[in-house]
Amino acid sequence: MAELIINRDKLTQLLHEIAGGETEVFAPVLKEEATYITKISQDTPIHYDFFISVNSVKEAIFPRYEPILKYKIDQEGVKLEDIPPMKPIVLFGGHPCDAASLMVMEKLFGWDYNDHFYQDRRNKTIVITLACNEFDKDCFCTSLGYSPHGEVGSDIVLESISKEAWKAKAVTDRGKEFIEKHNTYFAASDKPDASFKTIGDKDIPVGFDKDAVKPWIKENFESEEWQKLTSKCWSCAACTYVCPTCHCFDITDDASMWSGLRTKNWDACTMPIFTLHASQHNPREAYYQRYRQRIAHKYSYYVDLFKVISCTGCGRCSRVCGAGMNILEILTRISSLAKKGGK
Amino acid sequence: MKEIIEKAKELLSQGTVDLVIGYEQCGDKQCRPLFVQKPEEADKLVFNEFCVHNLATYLTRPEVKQTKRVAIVAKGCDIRAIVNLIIENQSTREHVYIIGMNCPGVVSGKAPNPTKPHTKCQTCKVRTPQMSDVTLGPTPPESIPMDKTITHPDVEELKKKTREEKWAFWREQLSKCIRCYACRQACPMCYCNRCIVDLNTPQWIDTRSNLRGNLDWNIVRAYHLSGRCIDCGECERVCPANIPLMLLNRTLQEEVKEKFDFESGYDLEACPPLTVFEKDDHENFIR
Amino acid sequence: MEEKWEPTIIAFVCNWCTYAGADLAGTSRFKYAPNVRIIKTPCTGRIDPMFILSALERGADGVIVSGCHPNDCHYNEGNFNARRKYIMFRALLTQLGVDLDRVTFAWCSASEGIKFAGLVTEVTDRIRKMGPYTEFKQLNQDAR
Amino acid sequence: MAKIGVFVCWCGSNIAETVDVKRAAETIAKIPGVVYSVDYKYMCSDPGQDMVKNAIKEYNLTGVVVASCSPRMHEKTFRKAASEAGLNPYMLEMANIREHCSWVHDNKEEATQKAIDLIRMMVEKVKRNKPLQNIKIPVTKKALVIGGGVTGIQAALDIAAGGIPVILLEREPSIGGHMSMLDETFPTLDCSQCILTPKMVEVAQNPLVTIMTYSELEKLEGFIGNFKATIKKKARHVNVEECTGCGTCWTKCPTKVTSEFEQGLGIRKAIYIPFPQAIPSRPVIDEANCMKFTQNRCGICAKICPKQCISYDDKEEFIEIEVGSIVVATGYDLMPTSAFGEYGYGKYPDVVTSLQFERMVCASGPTLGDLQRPSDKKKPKTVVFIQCVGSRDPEHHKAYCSKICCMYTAKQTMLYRHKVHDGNAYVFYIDIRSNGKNYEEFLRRAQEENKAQYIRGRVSMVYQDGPDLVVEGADTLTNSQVRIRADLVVLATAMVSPIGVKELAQKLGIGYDQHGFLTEAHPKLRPVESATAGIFLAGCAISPRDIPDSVSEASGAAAKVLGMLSKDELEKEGVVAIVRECSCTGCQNCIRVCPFTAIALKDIRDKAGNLIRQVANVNPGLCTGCGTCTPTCPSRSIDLQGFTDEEIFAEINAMAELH
Amino acid sequence: MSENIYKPYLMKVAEVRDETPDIKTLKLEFQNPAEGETFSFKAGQFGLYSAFGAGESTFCIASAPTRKGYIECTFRVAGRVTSQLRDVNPGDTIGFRGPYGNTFPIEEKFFGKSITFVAGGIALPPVRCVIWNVLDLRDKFKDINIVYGAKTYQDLVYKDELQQWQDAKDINLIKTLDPGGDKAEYGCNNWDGKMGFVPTVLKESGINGKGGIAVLCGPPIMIKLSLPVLVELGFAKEDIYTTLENKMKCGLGKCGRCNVGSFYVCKHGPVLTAADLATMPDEF
Repeated sequence: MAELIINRDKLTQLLHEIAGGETEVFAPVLKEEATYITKISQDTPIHYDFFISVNSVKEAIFPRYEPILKYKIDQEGVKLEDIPPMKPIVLFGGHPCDAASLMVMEKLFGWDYNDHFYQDRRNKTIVITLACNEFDKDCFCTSLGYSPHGEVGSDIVLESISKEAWKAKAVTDRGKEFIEKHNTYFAASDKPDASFKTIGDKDIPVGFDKDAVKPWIKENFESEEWQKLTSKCWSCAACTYVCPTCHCFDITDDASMWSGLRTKNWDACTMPIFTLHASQHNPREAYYQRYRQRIAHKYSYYVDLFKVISCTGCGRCSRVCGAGMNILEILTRISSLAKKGGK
Repeated sequence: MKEIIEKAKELLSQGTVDLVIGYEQCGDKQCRPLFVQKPEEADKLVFNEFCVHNLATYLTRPEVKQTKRVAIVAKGCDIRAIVNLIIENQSTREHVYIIGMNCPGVVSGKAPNPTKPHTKCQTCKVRTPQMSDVTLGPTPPESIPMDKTITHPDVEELKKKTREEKWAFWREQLSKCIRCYACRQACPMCYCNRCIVDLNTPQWIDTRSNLRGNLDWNIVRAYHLSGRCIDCGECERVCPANIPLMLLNRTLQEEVKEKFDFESGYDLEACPPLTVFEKDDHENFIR
Repeated sequence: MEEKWEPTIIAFVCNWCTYAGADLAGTSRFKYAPNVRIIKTPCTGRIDPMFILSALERGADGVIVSGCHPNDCHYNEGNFNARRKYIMFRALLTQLGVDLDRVTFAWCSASEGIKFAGLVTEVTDRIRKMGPYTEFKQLNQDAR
Repeated sequence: MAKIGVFVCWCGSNIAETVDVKRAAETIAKIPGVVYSVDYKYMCSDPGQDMVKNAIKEYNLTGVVVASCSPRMHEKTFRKAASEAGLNPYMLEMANIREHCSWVHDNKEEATQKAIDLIRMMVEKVKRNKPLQNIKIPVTKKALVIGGGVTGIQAALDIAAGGIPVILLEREPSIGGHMSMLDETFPTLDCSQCILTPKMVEVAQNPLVTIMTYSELEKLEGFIGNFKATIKKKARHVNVEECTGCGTCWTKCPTKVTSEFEQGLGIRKAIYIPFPQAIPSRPVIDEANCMKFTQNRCGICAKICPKQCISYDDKEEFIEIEVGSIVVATGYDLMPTSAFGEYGYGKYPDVVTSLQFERMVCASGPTLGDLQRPSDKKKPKTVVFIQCVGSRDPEHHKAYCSKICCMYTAKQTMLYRHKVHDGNAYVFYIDIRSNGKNYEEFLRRAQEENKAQYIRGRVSMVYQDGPDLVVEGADTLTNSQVRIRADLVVLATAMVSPIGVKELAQKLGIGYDQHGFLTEAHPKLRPVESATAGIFLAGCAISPRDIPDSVSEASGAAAKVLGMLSKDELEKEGVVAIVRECSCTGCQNCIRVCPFTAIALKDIRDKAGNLIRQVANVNPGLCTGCGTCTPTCPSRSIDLQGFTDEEIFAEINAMAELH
Repeated sequence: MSENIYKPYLMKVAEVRDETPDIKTLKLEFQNPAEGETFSFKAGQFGLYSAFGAGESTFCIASAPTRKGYIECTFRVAGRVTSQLRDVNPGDTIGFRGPYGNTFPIEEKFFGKSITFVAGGIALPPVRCVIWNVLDLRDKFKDINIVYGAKTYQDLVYKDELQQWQDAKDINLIKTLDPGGDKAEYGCNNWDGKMGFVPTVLKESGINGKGGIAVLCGPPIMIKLSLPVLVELGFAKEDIYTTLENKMKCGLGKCGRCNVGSFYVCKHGPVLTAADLATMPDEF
């Protein structure tokens, strides 16, 4: 297939047109000086001049809360009601680190039991990724073997050729179909802007040895280093909620006398109540235990289970942390300890 | 800067305290909390206009409470939080060694590029900290303009809106809330070990981040802080959704000031205003 | 259900004054609008601002909060403490743009059966004119 | 699900006429958890109550809702019935569909719908109700009366008359209080000593009354029925048991001191009894003035005491007593007259207070009843009495009326005229308040028979002119300036709360107003009770009163004490607050708002005894179940049983239309 | 449309039994008998029980897989869901999702061996499921020992069954109460068991663990103290089985709550051996 080009105006038109139909469209939107990837309608302005969205793309496929069961109660008993099927989604505006996260997360939601809420939606999603033109000190995708131009998880990757236009690359058949279906929006070629600067893999330094992290965690679970590394953490869930791969959730009922709705809501291992038993026993009572769980789950446990690190190096958690916790710094420290054989 | 390091070393080596909570630099325009337990770790301590965090929030942690005594680097405004914690029986004056910092004001805006001067600094009455055990840093210049009233332009602007406009504004703002509770965890006054939002008997507050839950949560948070908020602005700073939380807090502070003539965090003998009353409290809204 | 819409009004009242006042309205046969549903608490001090919020969220179109006049509290101070809470809560709701015309506070003593009856009728008429509180009802919709 | 029974009452036609009770019962029967729902003509009748009892047994009901009249009418009735059938009485609630529904609405459809809603709300509440137990508190059958004036004496006598032992606590060396200082009393002009002394003797001789003079309350712990009081017995330096009150010591004592009892007009010794009829008639040594203590010399009293009762080494003692109930009768003081510069008090010796005047005319006073003015012992020919000195003066002094000044001033004009038949008595007043039995008549006698001249107006100043005092004031009735040359000026100064009462109130955990007067549990309906259960109030401790009011309140308080202590244990409703300790932060919000000081901090310690944290702790004996604490708690760690968050939430949710 | 893994079976409450003042046992039957016929589970598995309107709560299936047509669960009233479940009556509907988790390898590992059950307090239900499973196939096993203790007499669950096991000739039941647990105020008269904590009683039991299987369930402190005793008695760490009760929300290895180390207790557990436990972080 020939190289196809699409510019901002056309892309905006395309996304707006799709949003007017039965498909849900997620795209970057500017809200108070920050960019969020949210569901848009036909007339929502789409924001292109951003480095990275505050939230991750997971919100599109694994929403903050979603109904998983409806029921009616009367004296005869309980009647269960079905949840309507998921709508197709076009997910635009993530970077390669976002797209890669989908591949990480679907392993868990498909593990043994198929969580169709996630999986169906995932299968109905066209992922249109923006290759990176910028990075900052918190970015570390290269440390995990990903690339700012990576294709993992994307159906279509858009690479900037100028400030206004991208080269579209279909990564999957579904991506190809999508482009073909909407081919009127794509041009065969356009003038690339030679002065437009983008970044390459080498620009983002590899900060640590990803393979050294897991063994160190395994062997040094009780290390005092954990408390040092995580003493600042104040146990909110900002990091986990902006993380593209954090996937823990809670299930709650909300009911009136006659009917109820059971929903799946985001939850976070960093929050004190996450593991609190009804008996008041809390296996992860201390702040450092909870943050340790987050790191260990991503870099050790998940790897054991699914052979992939549950992190794509997007750096969002570091950017959002009010207490100044920096995951790259912590992993670098762990990796250097591992190299030195330190505890 | 040097004097903080020296003070921390002195306190730790003489055994006056077993923990110093201060700031370290973590970027050009960014600082973050630092826990120092050994004199030799104190060299990283700094103090400058990027030291925005209210470190008093760490005082209510079990591991900090368990220390023999803790030293804390505190701006005048942070000390207001310590005062409230003492009033509310969460700490004692004896347990906290306050390294008070003369403060010419801190920045606001999101890291890593905070630019604006913090609004709270424009109305600050405690640039020279009260009640500290030691006060460090150059005396703040008198020339900094200081507005004695505690009205804020953004609050005034919101007040001018019609009811429907306000509702639309907050609907939009609160729909962004993802319920990460960063506001709660960063707040020095939110020290409950079991927040009301984590209770389910009954479930007053929907834990889902839908509009109802978000509205409930933010109402309760602001309401529980009424008369207790010390205007540090941490909740707003740490909010990943950029919700202007201080708008609510400031409104309530102004109300407390106007109706009960009270400002929280200045007087160790004061009671939180919602735990006391005057028989002639304003009541023209009651029929 | 297709007939004319009628507002639902929930009243939180204290046991000693307003509840007794409502009893007196009954024994005196003062007629008032049938839209109110009374929830009894021992004292206005027990009436949590959360009750008001919950009631509105769960479908009430109007809320009445009522208890003993100042200095008349059976427990001396409950209404004074409550009044402070309401002052703050109202300030908060005002700023949020919640419709405070739907939340009515009134002191009503055990001897003021007539005041209670008038209050309920007046509030009901007012809320009926305002229509259902859709702003709050919409909060419950689970649109993504 | 719970098993709830619902009983809808017709109340004859009272309810059934406006509410379709059949439809209500049938609709309610469809609610999950309702296993039995009926309507009946008169639920409160015996057959109606039997229906409830039988259904509880037959259906094993876990909760009952009776939809009928106001709970004020029959909640007790039905709860008793439930209890008899083996159901915890707190598992029964009433839905008020008569007073709140059928009697106030006309439209049957609307009323029926409302009744159904009301019942449904109660059903939902009852589902969440928890069985509660009434709280039983054992009582110590002993009372403490604080204050040994006429009020305290009367209270002690009345309590003892009911067979309950009493401790009568007085901080002065003798009981008797202010009344013992008075000459004659209005409106009967009977001699104060003559009527008080027999009472003092009676109380001293009563085997059930223990009098502790020269003693103060140091500390109070515990709660209703179970107080533990620590009493500080100040060092008297006289062995009270051995002493016979022979008087040798105070006769021989060389140190003369201004007498407090004589209001500074007379003298006493450093070892003294305050007045001849003092009870106990045992002296005390005034350490501040005795040379043995100030200069370590003299020691005469110890040498001459025939029974060797004097011990200079006495130390104050602390005694713990357990009592079930307390009466506070701490009385009053006069406002310190230093406050009234414009009247020349302190500057001019012939400006005196009303209480000094009492001593000046009293037969047992320093002049043995011969009226002399202090400066030159001259018999005063003209006396000006000024009323409302410090009272009714919100700008400068006290806003309140001291209540008795009008009457005693009238009395004092009479006493004066009885001593000086041709004397002139002028009274400056603002208003005259004479609203007691025979008071107005008494006042007229003062004006008409005793020629007291009443001038309506305030005195602007008093100054000395030669030997005389000049009183300048305004007569607001004639709108003219008045100037009177007087030999003596008597100030009717305001009654105030005595020094130390605020501190005492804090020890007792009872309320006081801005003037230091103690606060009643309810100003109209519970006038002799404090807000703290088991502590009662009487007399001028509450606000200015005259003797008859004080004495009747003393008897009222005594009746309350007797009523309380007549039982072996007190029983109160189980509707009290309860703390969930695991989430309580000990922030003290609930403690601050509790009107009854029923909440205190409790230490949580680990096994080694180290303090881990503090939490709130409710004393169910003191808690009245108002629930003010619950909404004040940010983490909802304190809840009011019987009206829990969950129960009220269920009521709200019963109206919900969520999905 | 794909199947909703969060959708529960609707169960009719067939029977409610009070075990102790705050522990109940529910016997549940499938509302749709067809579902009941296809349903099967193995010893050790658990499920999520819905109190509609309140939420879901996790307990093991306490009945034996050898007894078809119903399941039983035993739970202690602690939170919102269990409070609502406490109040159910026969005939009411509740929800059940399951069976989840792994199982005791009865056929694979237990057959032909002596089995020793050790349980404390509320932890008997998961063991009970295995006990009945084993007893129903009694001839496949050698000796059967049951050591069960509770704080007080009142806290003993399944009192009737304890009596049955005691009366059975081919079972060695050792029951014990913590010191002071036999007072009359706990409804106890003439206690015929032992007095003392489970680890102590176990130590004195004289059970020979060589080649045998141990099933151990109880509060964390009891497990901690009993493990070395079992090893001392001769049990191999690989032959000591226990079940973990971590907080769970989904039971399906999704919600992340029960994750400890590389284990999702809902998937890799709840049945784990002492050898497994030794490799896990101490966070359960």
